[in-house]
Amino acid sequence: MQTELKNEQAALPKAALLLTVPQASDSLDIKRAHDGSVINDMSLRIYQTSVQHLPEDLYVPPQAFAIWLEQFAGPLDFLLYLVKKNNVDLTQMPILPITEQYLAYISELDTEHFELAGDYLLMASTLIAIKTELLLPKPETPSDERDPKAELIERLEEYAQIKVASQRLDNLVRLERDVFLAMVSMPGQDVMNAELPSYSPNLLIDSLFKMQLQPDYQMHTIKVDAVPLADRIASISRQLSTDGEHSFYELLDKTQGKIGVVVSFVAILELIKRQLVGIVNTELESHPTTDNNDAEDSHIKPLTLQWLA
Amino acid sequence: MTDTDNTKQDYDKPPSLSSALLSLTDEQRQHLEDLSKHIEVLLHASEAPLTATVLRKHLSLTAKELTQALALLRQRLDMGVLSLHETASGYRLQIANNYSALIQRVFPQRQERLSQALLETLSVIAYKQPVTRSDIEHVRGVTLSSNILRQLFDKGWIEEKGYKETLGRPALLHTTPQFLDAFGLSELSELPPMPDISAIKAMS
Amino acid sequence: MTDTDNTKQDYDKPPSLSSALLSLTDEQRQHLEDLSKHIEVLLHASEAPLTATVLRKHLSLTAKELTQALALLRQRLDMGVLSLHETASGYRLQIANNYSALIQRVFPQRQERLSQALLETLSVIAYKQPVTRSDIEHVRGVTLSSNILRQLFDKGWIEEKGYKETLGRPALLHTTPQFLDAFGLSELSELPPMPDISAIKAMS
Repeated sequence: MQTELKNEQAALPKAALLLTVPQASDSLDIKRAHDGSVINDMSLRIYQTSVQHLPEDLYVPPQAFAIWLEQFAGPLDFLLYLVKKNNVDLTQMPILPITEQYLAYISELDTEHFELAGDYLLMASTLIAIKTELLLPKPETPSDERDPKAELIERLEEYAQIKVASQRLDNLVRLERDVFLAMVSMPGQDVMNAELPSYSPNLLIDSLFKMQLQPDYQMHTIKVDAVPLADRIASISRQLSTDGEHSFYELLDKTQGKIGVVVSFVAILELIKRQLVGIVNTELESHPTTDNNDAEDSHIKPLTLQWLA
Repeated sequence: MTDTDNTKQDYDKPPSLSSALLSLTDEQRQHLEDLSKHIEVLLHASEAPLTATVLRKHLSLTAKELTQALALLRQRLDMGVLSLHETASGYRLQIANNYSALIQRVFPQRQERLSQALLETLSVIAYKQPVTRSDIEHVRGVTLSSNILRQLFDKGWIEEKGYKETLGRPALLHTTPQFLDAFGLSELSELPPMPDISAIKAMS
Repeated sequence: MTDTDNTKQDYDKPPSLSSALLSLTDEQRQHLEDLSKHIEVLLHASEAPLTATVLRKHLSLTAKELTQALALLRQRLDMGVLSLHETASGYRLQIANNYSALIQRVFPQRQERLSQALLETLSVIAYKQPVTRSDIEHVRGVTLSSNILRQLFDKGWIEEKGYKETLGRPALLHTTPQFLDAFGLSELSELPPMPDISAIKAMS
């Protein structure tokens, strides 16, 4: 139950933040509305500000707000709800009253938190645009532009379709909800462990770095990944954040050959791009290795990298 | 390949089982028994379902041996609590359906629930694939939280494959065979039908 | 309690098995058969090993019924590839030792490779212990798969000890001395220092 609620919140930040019921995070106090349980004595809050009165033509009983809190997945979902509540055909949607209701609702939001309600406000501006257009006299020559109302209805229809499809998907027999994999253990540790390698505790720290630095799945995936970039980024981050700074040369891991060096280099570039790592200017310092080298090398200045976070 | 023939018979005993095994000598039967045990071991030890091809390769089996050994395995599993299930990506062992209620009662934490936002996102990908992130945002009217995508990637239900040839070349998202496995589908065409628009209009 | 007496007999049939089951009526035997299947289901479904006490509680068994049902379960498992194994923390089902060569041949990577999801989970437990399941989910932002916890329990790297006094009294997870051994540490304070995650998160 608790886990489930957490997931819902994580998954629906917009909807969950928009309206908060007191102690929304405390699952003890919230009865699941779709269990049919009644929630009594609930004062309504929108972003910490308690709402004294609800928009007149949108009286929603307090129980419904708990449903709203948990069930609405965005402005389209909310609009669908309004259409349904007004008991009209989607295609015959009376855009003016619906827009009024939507805007009245949105206007209850505390201005301080408007930036959080971006998706809802975007929809509000679309509705206002449509409303304006409907109120203006029609141009005599038909324009090629698409009718914004028709477009909105199309989007609502498409969303409604997906919503129903997602419910159908959820009704399928699902692994780890309706049926379960059998789990068994491997043969005795002593038998299998014979060749168990020993692990470095740095694996743990690297995994945490990787968890935090993980790109948003927008990065291009590289097919052949003998030296995973994410691992290298994590490992270099660990070394630099622990020691403060390192020479560039030391950070290029040479144990995996050319590819290892290249991946290390790309990893460093990525970290510099994310402003986690900076370059320390060390132009005049003498580097121990340059002493034994010939003059040609001595003009290459040793490069030191610094952890900025 | 015979392994696709009995897709629909996961929980039934294959009809020709006994006749297929009747004419065997004791020695042949013992050999098959061993093979069926090896299959069971590999299915238990594997992190993912195993296809007929992989099983045959690792255990050096002929197609006929595999069929017979799987039949024997099903016969043996019938006496216990597991069932052999064939999914889009191969065979796996699962706890027989009639014990689900017991598991749900004793280990409620094993029951994974999915939020509406996640299900909607997954549905857009499943029904409209390939899609970009902004396609999903357009359909749902909500900015896509990276948490939802992360969960879907984490479960191995979606993957990035190819790019849309448009500004920024956004990655295209597809569902994976694991998605089919998890929802008990053998191919995408088995997805529940999308409701048609007229039904939607009537509904509202 | 009899369950601690035969700790060392995991692979032998308990000597008194047949005599204990001999005097039963068919109906009693059927009942025991069902109980033994329920035990098998729970062992297959549980992330952590199950103690005799927990099994008796969930299935409302008397001590005698448990002993008899476990004996029946052992008898049935003998025909397959699994064995009932009793450890200090309870019973679990594992693949019989004689199949270890087969597993190592087919899945040579099975033992060494630690998945990123497993490492992350382990790190959260190691650094933030004691933690509950939902603490881990909160930190990682994704639902925790039972399979990962099961692997960590199997390796003996984590254990359940105590409960959090909150809704549902979830079990608290800790790392074990075996965890320290596997990572070459002599005590928890030797873990590498935690990175300043918040700084990284804020910047990336």
